[in-house]
Amino acid sequence: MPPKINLTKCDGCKAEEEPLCEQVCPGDLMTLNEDGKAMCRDAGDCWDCMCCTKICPQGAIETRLPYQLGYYPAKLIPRVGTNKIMWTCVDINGKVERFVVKTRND
Amino acid sequence: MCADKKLPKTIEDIEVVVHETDFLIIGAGNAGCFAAIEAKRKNPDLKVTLLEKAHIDRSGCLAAGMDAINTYLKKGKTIEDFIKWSRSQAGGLLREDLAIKVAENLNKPVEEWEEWGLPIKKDEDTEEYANRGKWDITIQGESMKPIIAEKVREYGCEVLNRVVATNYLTKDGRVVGAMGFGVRNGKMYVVKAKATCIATGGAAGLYKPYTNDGSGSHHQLWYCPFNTGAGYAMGIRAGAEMTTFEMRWCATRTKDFNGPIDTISVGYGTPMINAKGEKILQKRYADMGGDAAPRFIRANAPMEEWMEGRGPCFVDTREMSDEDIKQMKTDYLNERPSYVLFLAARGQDLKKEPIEIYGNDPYIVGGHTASGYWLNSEDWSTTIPGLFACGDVAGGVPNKFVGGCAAEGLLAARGAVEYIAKLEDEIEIDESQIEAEKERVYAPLFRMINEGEGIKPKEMEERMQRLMDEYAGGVHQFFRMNEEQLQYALKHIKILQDQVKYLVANDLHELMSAHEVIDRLDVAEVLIYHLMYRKETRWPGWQTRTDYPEKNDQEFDCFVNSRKNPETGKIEVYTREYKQIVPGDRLKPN
Amino acid sequence: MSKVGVVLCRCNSHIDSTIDFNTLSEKIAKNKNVHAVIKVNMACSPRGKEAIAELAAQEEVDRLVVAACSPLAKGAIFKVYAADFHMPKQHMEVVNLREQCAWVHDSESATKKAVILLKMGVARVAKSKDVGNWNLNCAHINEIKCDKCKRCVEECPNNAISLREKDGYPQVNPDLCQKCGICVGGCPLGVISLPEFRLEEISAMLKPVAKADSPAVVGMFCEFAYEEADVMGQVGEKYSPNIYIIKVPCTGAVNMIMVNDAIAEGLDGILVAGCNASQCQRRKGNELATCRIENCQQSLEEEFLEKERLTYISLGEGFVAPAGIAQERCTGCGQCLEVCPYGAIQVSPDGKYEVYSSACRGCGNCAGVCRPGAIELPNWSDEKILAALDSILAG
Amino acid sequence: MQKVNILICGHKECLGDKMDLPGIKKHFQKKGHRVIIHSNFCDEIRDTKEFVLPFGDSVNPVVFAGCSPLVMERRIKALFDVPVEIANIREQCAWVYEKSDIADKHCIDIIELAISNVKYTRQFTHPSNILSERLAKYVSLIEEFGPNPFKI
Repeated sequence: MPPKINLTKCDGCKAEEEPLCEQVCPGDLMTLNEDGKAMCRDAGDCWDCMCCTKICPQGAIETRLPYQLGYYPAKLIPRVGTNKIMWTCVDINGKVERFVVKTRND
Repeated sequence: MCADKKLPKTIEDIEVVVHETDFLIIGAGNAGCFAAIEAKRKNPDLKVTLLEKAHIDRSGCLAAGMDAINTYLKKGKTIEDFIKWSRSQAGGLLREDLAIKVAENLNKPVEEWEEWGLPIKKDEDTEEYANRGKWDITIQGESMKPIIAEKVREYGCEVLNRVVATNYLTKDGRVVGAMGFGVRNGKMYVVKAKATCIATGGAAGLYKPYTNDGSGSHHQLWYCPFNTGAGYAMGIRAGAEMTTFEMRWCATRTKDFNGPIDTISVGYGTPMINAKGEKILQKRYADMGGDAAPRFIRANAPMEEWMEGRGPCFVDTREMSDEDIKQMKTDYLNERPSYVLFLAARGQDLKKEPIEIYGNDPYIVGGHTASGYWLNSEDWSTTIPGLFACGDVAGGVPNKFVGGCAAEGLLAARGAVEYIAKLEDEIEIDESQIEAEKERVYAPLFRMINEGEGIKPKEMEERMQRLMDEYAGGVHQFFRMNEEQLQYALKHIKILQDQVKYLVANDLHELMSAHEVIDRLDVAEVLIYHLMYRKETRWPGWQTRTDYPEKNDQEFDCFVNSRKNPETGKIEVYTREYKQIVPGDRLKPN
Repeated sequence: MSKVGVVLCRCNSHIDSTIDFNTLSEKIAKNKNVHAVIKVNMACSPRGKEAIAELAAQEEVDRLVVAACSPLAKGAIFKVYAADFHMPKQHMEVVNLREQCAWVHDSESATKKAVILLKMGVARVAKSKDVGNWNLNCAHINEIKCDKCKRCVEECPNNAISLREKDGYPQVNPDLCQKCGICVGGCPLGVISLPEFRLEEISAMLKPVAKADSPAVVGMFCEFAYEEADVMGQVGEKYSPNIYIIKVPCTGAVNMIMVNDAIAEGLDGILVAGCNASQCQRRKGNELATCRIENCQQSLEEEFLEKERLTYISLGEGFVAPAGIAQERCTGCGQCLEVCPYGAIQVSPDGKYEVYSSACRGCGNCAGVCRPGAIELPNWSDEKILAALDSILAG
Repeated sequence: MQKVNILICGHKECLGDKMDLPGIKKHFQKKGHRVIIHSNFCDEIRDTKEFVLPFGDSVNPVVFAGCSPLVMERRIKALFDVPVEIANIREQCAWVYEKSDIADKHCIDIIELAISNVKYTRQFTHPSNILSERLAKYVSLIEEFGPNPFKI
């Protein structure tokens, strides 16, 4: 269930209090667990807006849909630049699609 | 989990932070941000404070981004054209006086946004914004919220992130600020302000989303699920006049994973078809304008097909070119990226399989329909002095969407700045209401500490959502309702409101959830009163009364308004007449 | 729109004998930011300076690009020019057409590459900001965009960044800041800049590279690695013209946002070159860089991209003659170990102090503090310096 | 005392006519050094190293009097099989003095200094710089991968 955190990649933003995902989550769902890694309070309350996935500097967060809605193992991975965002989308049959989208004017 | 450490254990533990400001804006979404910026522009000396439940960078409807501005006056389009179109889309009911002013300000915020860095698709030859349907322009709005958040900070506005507003501060029937609590630090916030503007979102989560069934995903909505109607609820509790709640926003959305469909149907002119492959709008609603039929028709059509046994329904993507499909997915990535993930998770090839569509759970959203505060078109003030409203909570102007809500931000700010200029007296507030609010707000925390058990916010939310869904015309009932069902719903809403005292919260996040459900209950109650009052069916789908299936212009060609009398606690419902300014048939776009 | 004046230096035909200046000036003149292009011989000479001054005097011209030798050679002098012309130093960019182009490629590919290198330079100055108004000459944090995540506070090797009491924003202590850019590289939102190193500039430089023949590879070289790239030109070692090298203060200053920009622009490879593990003068700059890169490589693989498209190489294969310790004179006081900025002094199992030669950069700090004078730099012996003094006094 | 081969690059464009190079040449020849004045060293340095053989005798060290070490130090040192010192008579002499007599005097001092230094200077060892191989390897690897799939 979304969001899924890669605990080896996540460094809790080296922050004693709020990692970036916790700061941006519009639903106040992200927080740090006992070992200072990001965790989602209640996956059922996630909107799948992907804000945390996009802002994570470690690329440690994956947005995974509830299985009841979408099959395994589809992936949508953002990569954020200064004024562009790249998306890599892999469907359940392994078909890879790539997108580059402008996010800000130069 | 630093939050727990900050958890107050007793009423004395609670630290009260008092802010004094000139202009308080509750909700730092699109409308709130533009209100803040406009206020600073009108008077740079004003202290402007924004109260935001989440973080201004990613909050409200635009948190995930946006792929289009649905209301932009392009070359050759007049304000009159816009009013006529919007009026007909809303089944002939809107505040023309307000709508005209909104239309006058529609383009400015969009153009400013572009100047500040928002990429907008341009037509190569004309250098105009590239069209997408009559009133839409395509944007690449993934970062539009961060962009405007930066501007708000640049203009020197004070932003209080992670503070949940719970009630207005009042003084002799006038709003003089607001109270709330910090989700991160557990402190109580009291913000005294010369003028206050409510700019929060609409009310999602009153009804059960069908995607909730057996998936446990509560927030599988297309509208921001964290918009819980707090702005409405605070107004209701303070005795503000509300309008047209019965005009619910039930939209056609992609099935199983709520995504917008205008992106496809308007963006790429793909037809809506039923299981038999018939083009629904042309075949059954030609008399209502076919593809240009009013929104509620378009919203309800697929559900009608299901009822008639012609479901499932689709938007037919099979004729789209590969480029268009790629472009469409890009649009989704800008507004609701996870929908692209969903398509991948279904392994769906849009050239072979069309996208399935279905109705979604009803929302109360002033940005789309006319539900919200009853406003004075002079200055966007509500019926309570000192309180202004803009965006989703402001009533009377349907089809505002992003551009319109931003425009309202400008209008409300101008009204407020003038109001502040006229004030001379210093605000004196009596501490008793702060004490009372403190007890009300933190009760669920202390109940957990003292009693150790009670009702979890989610339990109450789920009960309310199923109740509303089954008895107040939710998606499982194909949006239909009758007097008896509504009475049943009202009875149980009142029971739930009485049960609120049993709510418990383990941490500050749960405390927020508790107040979200409390606010939703107050909105739901008023909604039911409105639905009961309009004994007709004016907008099939949005408001379908099986016991009054016809439209009744003699009695109901007017606004239905309500006010919760703060003294008696009774909800008074009455009508306000329709004032037509732009001539012509209100049901015809031209 | 900024108006850039471009100066092409012949360097006594060292450059223009390989690179076709006519094609070059023709191509670059088309650039919308370029106002004028002049050719001079020896831009570093008094006459060269006059010519450049004339160009800078044209009131449209507000930025300069000098295409000449390596910025490590005469770069400093050109920056002084900028000051003389009352131009913020950020508005003057030096493009390395000699050591890293004319001296290492054949005429045709050198000319091609020169065009791209020059476009990169122009793109950079066009984006450059006059930060003279920053009253401090140190890292600068844009508070409008800062999210207070505190990563910079954690990562700064000089503890130069702390949180401000009143509003919790990180603030840089100019007395401690070494302008290594490690905070620039670490900031998840890319809101930290150095006076002469800004994300926006680097991202702008990547666009022209994307237009180059593939494979188009951008190199982000720390100052020492950059010098080694120059050495290849000086000793006449040719190498592939497909690599376009950008000088960064330290590999720790390479922000993964830059890498993402490079990938978004369509570049085929990003090569980050820095020092050996112990050798980073900036302290843990290269360690942080390698961590960030390893992590980014993982993500690349998850995205079905070859992780080697982003690669870190560490250099420092001792192209300077290392210091040596005369064991018979060494008292083992350990002062050298203290002062060596590159961690090149090691204590052998049997307690001997030795120089780890490939880490030594011959700076001479150790020789300076060595009381018994046991440490010698091959080319800077005490005798040599004393003899030099004698000859000066004699003269 | 040790003889030194002094190689003076007298390129007009660099030094102008300020200094009396023949005079300077005589000055050092008197001291028993071997002095050659070259018209434009830059032109030839790009050719093979054979051309420097007449200047060096692979026994005595070489002093190159010309432009700043910043310009070509490593290139020049790589040419000779004997220790080399650079005497910067361009940037630090020709370009800074107006009067010829002062320039001449200072020029001689600079060369004297280089002569004193070169006695202690070690033979330049070709740096073990393997960067070029690694770059070649990397570029060919990327070539194998093919273009970046995000390229539009």
